[in-house]
Amino acid sequence: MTDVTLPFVPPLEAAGESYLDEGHTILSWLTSTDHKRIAILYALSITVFFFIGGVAIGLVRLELISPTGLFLTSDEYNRLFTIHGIIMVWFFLVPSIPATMGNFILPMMIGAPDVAFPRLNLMSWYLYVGGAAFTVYVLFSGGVDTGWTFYPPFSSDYSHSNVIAAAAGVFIVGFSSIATGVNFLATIHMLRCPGMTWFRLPLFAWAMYVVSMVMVLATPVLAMSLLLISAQRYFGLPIFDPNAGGDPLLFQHLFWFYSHPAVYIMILPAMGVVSEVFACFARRRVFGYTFMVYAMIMIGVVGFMVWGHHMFVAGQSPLANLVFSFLSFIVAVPSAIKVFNWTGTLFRAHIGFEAPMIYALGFLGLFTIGGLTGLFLASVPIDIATTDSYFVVAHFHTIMVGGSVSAFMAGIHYWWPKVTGKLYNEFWAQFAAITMFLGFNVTFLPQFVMGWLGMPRRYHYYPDVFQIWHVLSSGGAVILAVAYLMPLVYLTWSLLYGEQAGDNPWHATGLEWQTPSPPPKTNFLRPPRIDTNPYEYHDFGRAEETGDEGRAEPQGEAS
Amino acid sequence: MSQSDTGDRRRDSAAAWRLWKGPGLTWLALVALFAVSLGSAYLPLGAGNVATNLVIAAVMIALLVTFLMDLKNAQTIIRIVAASGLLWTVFMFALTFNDYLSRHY
Amino acid sequence: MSDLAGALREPWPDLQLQRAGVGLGMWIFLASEVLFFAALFCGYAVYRSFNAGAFRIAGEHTEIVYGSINTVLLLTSSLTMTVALRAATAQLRKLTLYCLAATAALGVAFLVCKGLEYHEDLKEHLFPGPHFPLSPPATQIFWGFYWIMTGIHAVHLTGGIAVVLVVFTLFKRRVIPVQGSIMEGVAIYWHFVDSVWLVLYPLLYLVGRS
Amino acid sequence: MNISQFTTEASDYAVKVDHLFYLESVISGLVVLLVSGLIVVFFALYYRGSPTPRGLLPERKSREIEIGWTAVTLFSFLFLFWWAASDQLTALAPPKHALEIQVVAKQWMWRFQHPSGAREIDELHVPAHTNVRLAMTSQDVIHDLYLPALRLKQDILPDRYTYEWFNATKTGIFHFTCAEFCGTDHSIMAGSLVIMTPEDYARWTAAQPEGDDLAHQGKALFHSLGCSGCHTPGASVHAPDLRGVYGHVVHLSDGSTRVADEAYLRDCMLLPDSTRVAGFPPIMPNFTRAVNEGQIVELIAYIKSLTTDRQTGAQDQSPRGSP
Repeated sequence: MTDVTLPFVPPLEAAGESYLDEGHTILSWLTSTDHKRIAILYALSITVFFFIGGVAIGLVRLELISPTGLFLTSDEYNRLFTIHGIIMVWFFLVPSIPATMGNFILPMMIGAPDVAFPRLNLMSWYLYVGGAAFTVYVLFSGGVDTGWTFYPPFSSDYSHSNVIAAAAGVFIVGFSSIATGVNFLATIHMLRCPGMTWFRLPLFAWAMYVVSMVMVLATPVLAMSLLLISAQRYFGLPIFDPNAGGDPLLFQHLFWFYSHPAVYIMILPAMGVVSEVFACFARRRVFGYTFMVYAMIMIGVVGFMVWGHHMFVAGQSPLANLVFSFLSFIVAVPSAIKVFNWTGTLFRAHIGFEAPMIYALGFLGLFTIGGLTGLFLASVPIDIATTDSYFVVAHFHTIMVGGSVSAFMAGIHYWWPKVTGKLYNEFWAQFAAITMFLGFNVTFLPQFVMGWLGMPRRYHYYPDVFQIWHVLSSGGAVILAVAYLMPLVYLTWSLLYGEQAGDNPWHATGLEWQTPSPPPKTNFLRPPRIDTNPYEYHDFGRAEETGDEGRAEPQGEAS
Repeated sequence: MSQSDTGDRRRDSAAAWRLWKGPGLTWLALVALFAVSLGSAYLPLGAGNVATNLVIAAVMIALLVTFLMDLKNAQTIIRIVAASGLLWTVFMFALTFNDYLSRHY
Repeated sequence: MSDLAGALREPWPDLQLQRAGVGLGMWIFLASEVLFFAALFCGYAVYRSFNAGAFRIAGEHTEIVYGSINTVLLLTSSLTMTVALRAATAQLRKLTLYCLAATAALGVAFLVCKGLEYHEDLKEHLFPGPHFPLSPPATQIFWGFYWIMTGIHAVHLTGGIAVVLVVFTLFKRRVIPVQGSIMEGVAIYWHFVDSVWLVLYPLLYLVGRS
Repeated sequence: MNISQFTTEASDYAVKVDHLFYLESVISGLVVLLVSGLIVVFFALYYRGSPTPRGLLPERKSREIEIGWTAVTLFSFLFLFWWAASDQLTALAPPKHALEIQVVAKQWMWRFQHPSGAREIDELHVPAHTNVRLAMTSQDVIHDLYLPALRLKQDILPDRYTYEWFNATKTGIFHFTCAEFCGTDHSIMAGSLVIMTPEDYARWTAAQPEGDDLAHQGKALFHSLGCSGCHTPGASVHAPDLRGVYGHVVHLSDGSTRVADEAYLRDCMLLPDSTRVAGFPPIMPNFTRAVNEGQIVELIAYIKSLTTDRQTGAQDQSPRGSP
């Protein structure tokens, strides 16, 4: 086969144009196969859904101020928390970091001009929009009341709501994740620039690699379980119908085969982002880089074998409980290692307190709490006492909201200058970061307490002894809501009036910083190559201190 | 145009047989195995029927994947991908049956 | 030469790498598909191990003639697909086109057979519901799996026929050269759909025949 | 309502669960302190521009640290697993002699049937210092009987029995509620668990409205539904003798064997084809539409009584059948 080198690196005179200037019409955005533009499309759409999901839960928290409810019927309440779960899990958290920062940064980080299959990438966004359309339809056609877990026989035979449309939305958006996963795996395998060996990949790229693997192998099982539910509901095929000898627990097995790894789909990218941010603002190589890589791979693989800890009280066998409990303790080890390693990264560092770092520290604290409470739930007796209570609610929100959303914000702030070429207001960013951390704790620490005391989840009316905790939690939710709205304001302001950022405002290593901000369509002006390890900050940092920045050797030599 | 077509045809007939030979043999083997599988289903083997049929299916898929999908010449990474699909299926079966087979209701 | 360059897409630096990349991407997608069907097989296995008798009763009622004909059709289509791919690599344009056409035709024949079979099944009311003719109730689970498994397989096969036809047209109109990378992905996918059928066949048609 | 209705440790098992909870809380607290302490110290020492000297850590040393904390974490997690698992395993062994209460859950209420025949709705009276076993089933969707004071929770599935057992040590009125989302009124599908001294329980049972016990009600059903037409020793129809079936192994027509427990007897009524005893013709009708969950419970109680009565009497015949 003849080698034909595509001139994907344009002549220098044409290269000054950033990806933002490649066309200003809406159509030029909607048909663009540029990974950076698709990332922006994703970012806008998930933001919309984040706020829809947020409004839903805002109403729920308002309702929960009174033990007998304020303004909702029980059916409305059930629909609100269900739509909150569906939207936040599948339309915000799962695509959050991979589809936005992964899409934008990953190809640049490994020195590629684009992802492996740009048209597939665009298609994945359209699939997301298709799934989203179904969900919006569900929202306006009376909602769905099964909880985001769709357990039969309630979902298949008893619910009087729009289960099939909701399942179809999730089914379709699942294929968008699979497309993204296939794309990233092929990109990382085939398109690393010269010199970018596997163990020179930044940890964010590793996180994207592992998370893509999880998406590709787990999501189809969710698709199938939802298909079976819909087939039972629509055609009456009695797959999970106990009257015909079917077993509702089989659905739970299949559902959690996806939905437990899905938790890792949400948290692994966060780990990647935080590793980048810690290294940059501590100006130090991430402590134990190789251990961090193996820890992520292990989380990705063993994460598939622990799903049964969601079913300790569901009626599965005691032996299965024991096995899943053991594996759940094992999967906690690599997560603990990562927490220690991030802390270790601060040792002998040059720590700064910029906004991305505050968000990352918030992640570290909340992830630690979330991970430790995970140990409680891996212990069968405690799980029996606390499962389906607010303890579980608080636990997974601490990981998925406290952890993932903090890391998402850290990443947004860290790469904002790269994506937009503008600087944001540092004071407001720091203020929002601290508010978010405090608001989160005020919201969810009371939920841990009331969960342990015995407050079950998905309860519209509740015993009045828990009211104090619910009121505290709702108060925290107000703080949290303000903290989530603040970035919307100051980031928009930055977009309009922000200072020019320059190519590398953080003096970060990593290929994505060795190109103009905002980057040109082809990402690099000259073909990048790598001959150092990632995060060579120590020397870089020292050089900067002596005011001799020009001497420093950042990773890569593209300009 | 017509000249190149005749050239095409001559080359076709020469090379065609070589192309057909390998896949053709695999196809024969597959059809033979299919016949064995179908025939064995009518023998009263008890639980052996399922086992035989599934083993034959596994062999057929192995043949198909190795020779027709050309896994024998594929890069290591592609073999790893193919194997991981199977491995994850094993995870699913092993842990699901770990529950079902140890239940005593 | 320019023909080849036309087959190259961004962001790939050269055709060889692009071809390897498309192959890898397709294999990764198939790993995903394997898990999609694995969920179905896992459910089938669980129910069959607890309702062996009912599955035997239910399995006797599938149309083994149609099922067997379809197996041979699909095996043959895999043969023509492989030859098409090899012919494409060897730049034998005619043979490639013939084989692609044969593959699509065999696929369509499969779907026609499937349609006739569905017709027979429905005539016997073998669709789970209140008037289902078989008992015990777990036979309905078998037939539930029958409809879902064959239905999803048929959808996959329809997709396969569509892409084969697209490739056929592209080659025919010389929009892309026959040795372009797209062929590899299509072939792998086709064989995968065939492999799935090879599992479905014993699970649905060979049950309860002895 | 008082919070002690939830938090009281009303059994020895609950005390054990709490101990494990406190242990893990202390360990977690220490880890949080360690991590946040280190972060604070590092911030103080290594804030950008601070004069503290910073050398590079030798590769070998950092690998030792890494292996060290991996090992420590692994072993402490294994220790926790061992502790939790041993608690779980001791709680598993079901008691030999227990007061068995039948629980039927439906959208959105609880029905309890005591062996004495007493029934109650959304209220459960149990004696303290007695092994109590709840045999639970659902009429519609999945529910979950959550007994906070006993730290117990178990999903209740349609067409299947799940069990929960306890030996309460404290008397009083406690809360119980549904913990698995089951639809509109999920949140008010609750009631009170009344734990009484065994003497009070006996008095309470005696004071319940006059009614036959479960087995007697079952016997009446057994005749009114026509079961007795076939399943009596002298019947002309060839059907298994039910005396002595309960708890014994039966050989089925498909070659498998099953223990004739509640689940099996229930399947016999609802899925007669798959539970037919070897050597009998397939003439047992399907009772799915003829009986409800409560009646099934009564019939099973009657069939069980046939075994217990017989064991006290003649034991000459080996068990050989199913309904």
